[in-house]
Amino acid sequence: MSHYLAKRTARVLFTVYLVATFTFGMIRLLPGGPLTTLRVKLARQGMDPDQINAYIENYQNIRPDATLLEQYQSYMLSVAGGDLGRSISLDEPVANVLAEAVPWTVFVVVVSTVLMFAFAVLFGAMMAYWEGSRFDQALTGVSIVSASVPFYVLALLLVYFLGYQYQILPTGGTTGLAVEKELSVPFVMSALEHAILPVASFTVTGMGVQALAMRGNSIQVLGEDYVRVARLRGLADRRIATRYVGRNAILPMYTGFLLLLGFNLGGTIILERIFSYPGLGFYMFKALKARDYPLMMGTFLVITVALVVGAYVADLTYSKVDPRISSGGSNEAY
Amino acid sequence: MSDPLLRLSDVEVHFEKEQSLWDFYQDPDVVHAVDGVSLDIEENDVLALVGESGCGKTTLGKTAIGLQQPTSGSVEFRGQDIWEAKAGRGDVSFEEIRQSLQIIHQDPGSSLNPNQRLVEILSEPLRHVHPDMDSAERRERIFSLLERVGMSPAADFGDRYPHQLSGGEKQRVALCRALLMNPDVILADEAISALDVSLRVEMMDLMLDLQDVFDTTYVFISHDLSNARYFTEHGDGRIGVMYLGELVELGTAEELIEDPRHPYTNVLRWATPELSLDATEAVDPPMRKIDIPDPVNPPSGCRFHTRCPEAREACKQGTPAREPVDGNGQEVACFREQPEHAYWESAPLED
Amino acid sequence: STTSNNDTDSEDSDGSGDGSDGTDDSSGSVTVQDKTLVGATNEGVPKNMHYNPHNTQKYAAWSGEMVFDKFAQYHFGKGEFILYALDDWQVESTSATLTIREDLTWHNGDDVTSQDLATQFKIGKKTGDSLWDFTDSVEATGDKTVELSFSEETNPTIVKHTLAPMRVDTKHSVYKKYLDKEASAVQSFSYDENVQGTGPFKFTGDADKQQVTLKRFADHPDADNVNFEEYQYVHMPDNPQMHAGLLGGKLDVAMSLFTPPKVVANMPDAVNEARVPAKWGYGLVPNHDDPVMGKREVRQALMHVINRDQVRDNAGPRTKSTPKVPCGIAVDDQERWLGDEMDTYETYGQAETQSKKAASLLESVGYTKENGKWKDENGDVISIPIKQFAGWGDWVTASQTIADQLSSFGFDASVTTVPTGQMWGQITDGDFRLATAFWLPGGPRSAFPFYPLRHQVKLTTWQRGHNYPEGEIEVPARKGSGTTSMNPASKVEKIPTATDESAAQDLVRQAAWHNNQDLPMLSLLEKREQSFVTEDEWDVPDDGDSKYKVKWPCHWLPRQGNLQAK
Amino acid sequence: MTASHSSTATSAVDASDTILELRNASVTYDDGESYVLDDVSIDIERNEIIGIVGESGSGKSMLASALLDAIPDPGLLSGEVSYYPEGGDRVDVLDLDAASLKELRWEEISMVFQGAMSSFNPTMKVRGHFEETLDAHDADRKAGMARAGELLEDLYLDPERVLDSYPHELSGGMQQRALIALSLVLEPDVLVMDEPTAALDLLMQRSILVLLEKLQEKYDLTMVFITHDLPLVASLADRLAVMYAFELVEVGPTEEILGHASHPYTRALLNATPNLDAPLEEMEAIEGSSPAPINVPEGCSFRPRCPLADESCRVDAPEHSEVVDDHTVACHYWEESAEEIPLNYAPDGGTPDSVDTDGGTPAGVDAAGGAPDGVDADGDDGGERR
Amino acid sequence: MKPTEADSQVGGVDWSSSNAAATDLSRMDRYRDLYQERVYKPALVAWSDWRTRFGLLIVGFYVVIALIAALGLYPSPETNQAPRYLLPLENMNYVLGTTATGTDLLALLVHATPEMMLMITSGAIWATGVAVVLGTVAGFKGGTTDRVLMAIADFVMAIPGLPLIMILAIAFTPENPLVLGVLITLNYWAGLGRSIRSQVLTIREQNYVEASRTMGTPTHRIIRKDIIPNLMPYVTVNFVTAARYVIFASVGLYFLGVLPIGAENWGITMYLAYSTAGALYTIEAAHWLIAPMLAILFLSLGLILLGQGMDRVFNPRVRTRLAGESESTAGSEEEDSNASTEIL
Ligand SMILES: Nc1ncnc2c1ncn2[C@@H]1O[C@H](COP(=O)(O)OP(=O)(O)OP(=O)(O)O)[C@@H](O)[C@H]1O
Ligand SMILES: Nc1ncnc2c1ncn2[C@@H]1O[C@H](COP(=O)(O)OP(=O)(O)OP(=O)(O)O)[C@@H](O)[C@H]1O
Ligand SMILES: [Mg+2]
Ligand SMILES: [Mg+2]
Repeated sequence: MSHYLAKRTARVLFTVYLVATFTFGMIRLLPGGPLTTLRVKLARQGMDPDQINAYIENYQNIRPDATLLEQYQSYMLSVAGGDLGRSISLDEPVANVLAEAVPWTVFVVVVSTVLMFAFAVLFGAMMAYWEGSRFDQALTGVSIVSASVPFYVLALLLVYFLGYQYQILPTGGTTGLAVEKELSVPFVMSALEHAILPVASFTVTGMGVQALAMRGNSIQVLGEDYVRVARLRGLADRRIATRYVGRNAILPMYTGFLLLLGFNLGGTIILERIFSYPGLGFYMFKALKARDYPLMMGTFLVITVALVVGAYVADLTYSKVDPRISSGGSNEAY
Repeated sequence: MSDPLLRLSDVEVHFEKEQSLWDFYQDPDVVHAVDGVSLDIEENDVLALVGESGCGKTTLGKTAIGLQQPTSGSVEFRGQDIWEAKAGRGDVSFEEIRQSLQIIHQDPGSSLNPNQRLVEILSEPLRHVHPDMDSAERRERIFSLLERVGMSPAADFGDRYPHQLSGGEKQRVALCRALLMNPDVILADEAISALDVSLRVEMMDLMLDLQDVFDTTYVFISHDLSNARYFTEHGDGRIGVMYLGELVELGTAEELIEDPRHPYTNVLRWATPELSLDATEAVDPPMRKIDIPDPVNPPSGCRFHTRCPEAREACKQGTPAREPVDGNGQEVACFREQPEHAYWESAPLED
Repeated sequence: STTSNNDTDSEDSDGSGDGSDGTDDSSGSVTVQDKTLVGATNEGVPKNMHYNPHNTQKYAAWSGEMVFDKFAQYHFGKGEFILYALDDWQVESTSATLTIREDLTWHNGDDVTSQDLATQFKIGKKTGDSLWDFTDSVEATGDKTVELSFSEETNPTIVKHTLAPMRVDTKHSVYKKYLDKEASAVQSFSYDENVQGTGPFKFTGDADKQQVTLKRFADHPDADNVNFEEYQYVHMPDNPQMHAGLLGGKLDVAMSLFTPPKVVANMPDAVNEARVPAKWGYGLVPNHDDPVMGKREVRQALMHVINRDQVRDNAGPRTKSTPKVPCGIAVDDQERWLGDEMDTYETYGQAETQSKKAASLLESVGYTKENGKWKDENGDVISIPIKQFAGWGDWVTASQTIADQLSSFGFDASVTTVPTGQMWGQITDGDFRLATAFWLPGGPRSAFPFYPLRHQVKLTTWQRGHNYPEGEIEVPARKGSGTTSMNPASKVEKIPTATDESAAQDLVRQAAWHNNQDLPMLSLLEKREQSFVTEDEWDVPDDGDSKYKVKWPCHWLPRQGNLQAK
Repeated sequence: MTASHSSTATSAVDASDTILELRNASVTYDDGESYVLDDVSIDIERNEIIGIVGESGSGKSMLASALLDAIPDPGLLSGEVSYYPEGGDRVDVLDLDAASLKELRWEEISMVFQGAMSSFNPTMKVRGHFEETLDAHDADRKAGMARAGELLEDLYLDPERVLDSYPHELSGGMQQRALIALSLVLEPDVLVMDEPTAALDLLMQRSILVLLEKLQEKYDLTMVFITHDLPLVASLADRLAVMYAFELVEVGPTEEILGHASHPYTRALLNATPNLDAPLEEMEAIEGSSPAPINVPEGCSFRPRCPLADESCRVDAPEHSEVVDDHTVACHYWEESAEEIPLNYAPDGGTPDSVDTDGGTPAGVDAAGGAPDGVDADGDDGGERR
Repeated sequence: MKPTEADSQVGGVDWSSSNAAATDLSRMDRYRDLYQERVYKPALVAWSDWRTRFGLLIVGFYVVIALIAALGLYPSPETNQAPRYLLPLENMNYVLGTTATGTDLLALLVHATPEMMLMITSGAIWATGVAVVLGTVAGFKGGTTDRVLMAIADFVMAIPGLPLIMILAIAFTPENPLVLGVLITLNYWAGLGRSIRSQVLTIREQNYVEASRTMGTPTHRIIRKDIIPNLMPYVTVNFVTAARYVIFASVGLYFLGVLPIGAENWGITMYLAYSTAGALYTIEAAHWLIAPMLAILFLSLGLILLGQGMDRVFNPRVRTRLAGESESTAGSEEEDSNASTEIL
C-alpha cells in the first residue's frame, strides 16, 4: 500500500509491455506475409511473376527468415528505445509517420469527446431540470434516436449532404490543399473546417447516451438534500447549477469520459477512412490492409498507450476530483 | 455445565485502515476497534452492550458470534475455540457452531433481500436446519411463526416482498429468520434503534417472549441506556458499557443506573433522557469533551481520561483492569475503585 | 491503400507510353495560363511517395506518368504503338536498336543520353525486369542510340510490348552508384530532392498528405502543347470520393476509376468518359487435383451453366466485356488471332445457360440429378464453394451471380471470401476447389496472347497452385474429328520465339484451342478501365473520340496538345 | 430564554409576542389527493423553544418546511404563514416575491435538516459553504467568517480544522454541529431544526441539545425543534406540540404535556417510551400503526387505535379544546383520557397536582365549532396520579 | 447447537399453522406461481412502460423477421431474381426495390436478420456473462482472486476494441455468427466486469448477505440468490448496450470490408451499395444503402428503448405495484432511484 504511486506506475508499464507483446504475437498470427499485398499489386500492374519473385527476394527491407524470437526481441528493444521500426508500405520510420498522424487524431478525438461531454452535460442537466416537460420529452427522444445511429452512418450522411450535395464543408484531409503547413490563421481555420464533419459524427452520435446518463445523474442530485438546502440558503441558481448539481452529477461520468476517449480512439479507424483524414486510424487501416507489421504494431501500441495513460491519469486524479475517494484501491478507473 | 456458552478471552480486533493515495511512506493506520475484552456469556443469558457510536459494540458482538476473526485472543463456544473449529481442528463442526450463532441487524431494510418474498427468505434457515423438510412443511412452520410474531394472516404476509412491510414488520421477519435457525445466541445489533419509539417496546417484548420459547441467549447492542435497561431487566441480564474498544463496566441495569461506578457510565446515564419533570433542566454533561477520540490512536492509560471529569495524572499512565465491585456481579475498570491507588495522590487533569 | 486498392476495377496503373511521332510540330510558344489541372491519386499519402521507379513500394506511379516520358504509347483503338521518348526503335529477331528522342532533356537541363538508358536497363537487370527474360546485353552504341541483343530469337511484338511502357526515368549521374551494388540498394533509394524526370511536368517538392503538385517544365520538347502551369493530384483513397470529386466538379480528370453505371449517368455533361480494355479480368480457377474439378466435363459443364453476359451485367455492364469464346485470349484480340476458326470454338453460351449440354456432360461422368440436385457417383450433392478475394466488390457480385446460376442449375454453390493475403497463399497451396483469379494477367502486353495463355497453363503467379497437369493432354482435334495430343506448356513457350507472324499465329491457335477445350481456367470477364476528362474548363477531344483510347487520356492528351486550358 | 424561564408558561400566552404564525396550513400532494399536512395552526413565540413531536411520517418535516414556504415539489401549501420581525410589521411569507423570500430565509428564519451528511455538498469544503452563504446574502465575508468561527467554538469545534475539511472527513456529530453553525451564520431570529440529531447516538444528541440551549440563550433565538423522540426534546423545549397523522393533536407547555397529557395518543406515546424512570411492567406499545396520507380515517384520525373512541369520533373530527391556558388538545374525550389511560411513571417526582387548579377551563373555548360534547372539566384529570 | 428435535420442546409455538390451507401448495399452484412470478408480472411491468413496450415491439418484430427468414417463409435473395435497380415501391413484389444485380433488397435484409440476431445474442451473452461471472467472483472472493482477475481485466481493457477485432477478424476470418459475436465483444466484458465487481462489493456488504453467511449458506448459493438477482437491472441494461455495440461494430467492420462475406449481412449490403454502386452519390442506388441503414437504426433504437425500460422488470417494487398488490405504508418510498440506471 505504501508505494502506491510506484506500484501503479509499474503496472502501467507492465500493461504496456504486455500489450506490446500481445500485439506483436497477434499480428504475427495474421496470415499472408507482409509482401503478399505488394505481390498482388505488382501482379496487377502486369509485372511478370518471375520478375515479381525476383523483386521480392531482393526486397531486403524485410527479413522473413529471422526467427520469431529474434523479431520479437528486436522489436521490444527498439520499442523501448522509442523506435517503432520502419514501415514496409511507406518505407519510413513508423515513429515519423505516427508523429505526424497522432496530433490530428488526438485533436479530433479529444475535441469531439470534450464537445460530446460538454453538450451532453448541458442538455442532460437541462432535461433533468425541466424533468417531464415537453422539452425534456423531446430531448430525451432525440437522445435516444441519436444513440441508435452508428457514427459512421452519420458520417456517410454528412459526407453526402454537407460534403457533396451542398459542398459546404470539405471531406478530405486535415487542411485545405493550398494552405501552408505552419501555425497561421488560415491553417488553423482550415484545420478546424476539415475537422468539423469528423468531430460532428462522433459528437452528435455519442451525445445521446451521455446526455441520458447526465440526465439521470442530475435528477438524482437534484433530489439530494444539499441542493434543497443550498436553495434555502439563497444561493444563486447559477451557482447551484454548476457547483452543486453539475459538479456532483458529472463525477460518476468522469471515468466514463476516459473510457470513451479510448473507444473513440478505436473508432477513428472507420471515421478517418470515411473522411480520408490521415490520422492514426487511417494509418492503422492502411497498415492492416497492407500487412505492414511495423506500422500496424506501432499504431496499435500508440492507441493502447494513449488508453493506458488516460486511465492512469484518471486514476490518479479521481481522488482529487472527488474528495470522497481518498484511497486508490477501490475506485480505480481501470 | 462447566464451560459457558460463549467465552471471550482477551479479545482484540484491529482493522487496518485503507490508505489515502498520497501518503506513500507511512505505516497503515490501525483502528483499535476492540481491545482486551474478556467476557463470559451463559446459556439463556441476556447481555446488552451500550456505548457511543464507534466504540466497538458491533465489532465485539460480531466477534462473539464468530463473524469477525479476532486479531488476538480467543472466542470459545461451549469450550470449543470457534476459529480452531473453522480451521478444522475442533471437536465440534464449524457448521454447527455457525448455525448456533445468529444475528439481527439494525437496519431492517437492508437485512432482507429485496428480491425475495418472505417465504423464500424464511425458507433459507429451514433448509439449513432441516435439509429434508418438504416445502409444505416449511411453509407451515414459517406461517405459524409469522403468526406467532403477530403477522397474520401469515399466508398473505408470506407472499410479500420486504418493501411491502413496515419497519417493525421487517424487523420481526429478521427475528424469525434468526429464530428458525434454532440458535443458541442471537446478536441483536441495534435491532430496535431504527424503529419508531412506539414500536420499540413491542419488539423488545416479542424478543424476550420468544427467548423463553426458543431458549436463546441475546447479545443486545444499543446506544440507549433506557432500552438496554428495559431489555436486561426483563430478560434478567447484564449491561456492559463499552468505551473505545474496552468494556469498562458490567452489571445489572439496576446497578448501573442506581450506582454507576465508572464516570463514563455516569455520562451515559446523563445522556439518557428522562420524562420526569425535574429532569427537564438541562445539565452540563459530566465530561470535559464532547467528541470521542480517534480510535486509531486511542489515548494512553485509561482511555477515558481525555474526557473524564474525574481524571487525574495517574489515569494517563496505567490501564485499569475490570474488577468486581463489592463482591456482587458488578465489575468496573476504574482506578477510583482502588482506594490505595496512586490516582488519589495525583493532580486532576485540566484542559 | 483502401478498398479501392483491392477493388479490381478501380485502379490499374500500368502505363504504356510511346513517343509521339508528331512532336515539335508547332515551335511557337504558347501563352501559359495560371491554371491547375486537378486529378486524383489513390496510391498513398502523396507526401510518403517518391519518384524512384525502382523502388516500387512507394513509387508515385500516377504522378510519375507526368514526370517521366514513356518510350511509346499503345493505342488500343488502332492496336499500334506511338513512339514518344524514343524517336525510333528497330526490333529484329535477335536485337533491337533504340534511338532516344532528339531534344529530350532531364529536368535539370541535361540531355538524355544513351548512357542514361543503358544504366536504366542495367539496373532493371538487377531488379528482375522482364526485359532480361530474353535480353542478353545492352550497349550504348551512340550518343542517342542503345542496342539490345537477345539471347534467342524473340517475337518483336513481345519486345515492343516490353519496351513501350518503360519510361525514361533513370539518370545515369544519379543512379550510377547503384550499378555495382545489390538490388536492394537501389530499391530502397528515394530522392531527397531534385527529382530528375523527363516529362512535361516536374516535381518540385510540393507534396503533402493530401496532394502533390507538379510544375510545368518549359524545356520539354512538347512544352508548347501545355498551356497550364500546374498539374495537381489530390489524394483520394476511396473511389466514392473521386466520384464525388467528379460529380461535384472538384476534379478535372481521373484515371483508372471504376465508376458504376448509375454514377456515370449522373455525371455532369462536361465529364467525358473514356474506356480502354484492361486486358485483365475476372475468371475462375479450378483446382485440377480436385476429384470434381479435375474432370474436364465438369469444367465444361460449369462453363455452359455460367451465363457470362448476365454476370457482366450484374458486375458492371459498362466496364466489363465477355469473351465470345473462352480460350485465354483477350476479348478484343480474339478476332485478330483466331480469324474464321473462331466459329469452330465452343462458346459455352455467352449469354445463356446451356443446361442441356451441361447436364449431358455431367451424366457422361456418372453424375446424376435427383430432387433438383446434382449428385456424384457416391450420391453426395456436389458442392462448389467459390473462394473469393475479400473486399473486391465487383468480383463478389460476379461470384454471387455465378453461385446463384450454379445453384439453380443444381449444384450446391456458395461464395466464401478470404482476405487477399490469405487467398494468395491458399491458391498457391492448391487449397480450394474453385477460386476467383484473374484469367488475363493484365497490361497492354496481355494483348499478345502469349501472356494470358502462359498465365492460364502455368499459373506462375500462384506457383502452379491449380495443379494443371504437366505433359501431354488429349483434346478433340482442331479440325475434323478425332483427338490430338499436345503439351500446352511447351506449345505456349514457343510463341515468343516465333519471329514470324504466321508461325506465332499458328502456335497461338493451337494453344487457344486446347485452352478452349480443356479449360485450365474459366475466362469470364474482361475489365474496361474508365477514365474521365472534363471539358467545361479544358479543351479536350469530343466524347467518344478515338484519341481517348490510350492509357491514360489525362496523361497523354496534355502531351499532345489535346488537353489545354480554355 | 433559557429552560429555566420556560416554566413561566404564561409568557407564551402573550399573543403579541408571536414571531411565527401558522394558520390552517395544509400541504397536499398528488393534486390534492393526499394531505400530508392537514389544516394545522400554531403560534410560535419569540425566544421560546418549541418541540414538535410525532412518529415517523406524521408530517413533522412538512410543518417545518411550511414555516419557510419550502415544501418540496410538487407539494402545494395553502393557508397562512406570518412572520413578525422584531418591532416590524407582519410579513406574509406566502406572499413574498423571490428576492424577499431569499432574504427571509436564512437571514430571519433558517433551518437545519434531518441528516447533516446530506445537507453539505460533498465536493466542497465546509468553509466554502459558509462563504457562499455570506456572499449570497451580500454579507461581509470577514465579519461573517469571524462569526462562523465563534459559532463553531461555541459548539466545541476547532474552527480551523472543521472549515478546512470536506464534509465526509468529519464525524456525524461534528457535521451536525457545523451545520447548526452554518444555519446561524447570518444571525437569524428563528432556527427551525428538523430532527437535527436523529442520526446520532444519544450521548451526542444530548450534548448537542445542551449546546443548543446555550446558543439560544446567547443569541436570543427562537427555536423549533422537531423530533420523534419525546423524552429527548422534553429536557429542552418550553412547549411541546404533538403531531399525529398530519395534524397537531396536542399543544402545550412541556410540563403540562408531560404531567397532564390529555390526548389519548400523547398518553399512549408517553407510556410506550422506554426511559430510565418508568417501572418496567407497565411499558406498553401502541397497537396498530399510523395511517398513510391517502387513507386517513374519517373523523378523528386516531380513532382506530384509540381506547376511548366511539361513534362520534368516527363522525366528527375533534376541534382543539383548551385544557388550560396555552394547552390545547384535539380530542372529544380529553377529559376522560387521564382516567382511562394512566401514565406509567411519575412525571413530577410524585407530586402531580398543579394542573387541577386551572384544569377547570371549559373545553372548546377557542374551538370555533364548539365541542358538542364539551363537558365540565371538573375532576377529570386526577387519574394520572400514582 | 441444540439437537433439532428440540423443536418439539418449543412449547410456545404451535408449528401447525392455523391457516393450513395456505401451506398446502399443489404442483399446479406452484406452476401458476412460477408463471405469475417469472412471466406474467415481468411482462406486465415491461408493458407498462412505453419505452419497453416500443422496444419489445421493435425487437420482437426483428425476431419475427428472423423466424420468417429461418423458416424460409420469404424467398431468399438471389441475383437476377428481378429487374435491376428497381426503386422502392416501384414493383410491389420487391417493395424495397432491387440492387444492381437484380436482387430483392427486402430479401437481403430479411435473410440477414437471423444471423444478425444470433450474432447480437451471442456477443451480448458473452460480454455480460463473462463480466457477471468474473465480476461476481472477483468481488465476492476478494484477495488474490480479485487482484488477478482485475489485473486481467485491466490488461484486456487496455486493448482498443475496434482495432483488436479487426486484427482478429483478419486472423481468423470467422464466419459463424455466434463466433463473430463473441469476437466482437471479446474484450468488451472487462469494463463491465469491473463495474459489476464494485457493485458486488457493495451488495456483499449488505446485511442480508451477512445474514446468509451467518446461516452458513454456501457461497455459490449466496451469489445465486442474494447477489445476482440484485445485479439484474444493471446487467440487463448492459446486455442491451452490448447488443447494440455488436450491431454497430459488426456492421462497421463489414462496411470496411474487414469481415469475411459469408451470408447476407446489412453491413455487406451497405458495403456493396457504397463501393460497387456509388450509392452515396446516386439517387437511383440510394435505397440500396439506406434500407440496411434503417434496419440497423431501428434495431438499435429498439434495443435502447428496451434497455431504458428493462431494469424496471427486475425491480420488485415496480412489479408489485403494477400487479396491484398492496404496499404497506412504511415501505412506500418513492420509486427506486436506480430505475434511472443509465446505459453507458
Ligand atoms: N471492517 C472495518 N474496517 C475498518 N474499520 C472498521 C471496520 N469495522 C469497524 N471499524 C471501525 O472500528 C471501530 C468500531 O466500530 P463498530 O462498528 O464496532 O462500532 P459500534 O460501537 O458498533 O458503533 P455504532 O454505534 O456506530 O454502530 C470504528 O472506529 C469503526 O470505524
Ligand atoms: N414528495 C412527496 N410526495 C408525496 N408524499 C410525500 C412527499 N414527501 C413526503 N410525503 C409524505 O408526507 C408525509 C409526511 O412526511 P414528513 O416528511 O413530513 O414526515 P416526518 O414526520 O418528517 O417523518 P420522519 O420522522 O420520517 O422524517 C409522509 O407520509 C410522506 O410519505
Ligand atoms: Mg454498530
Ligand atoms: Mg421528517
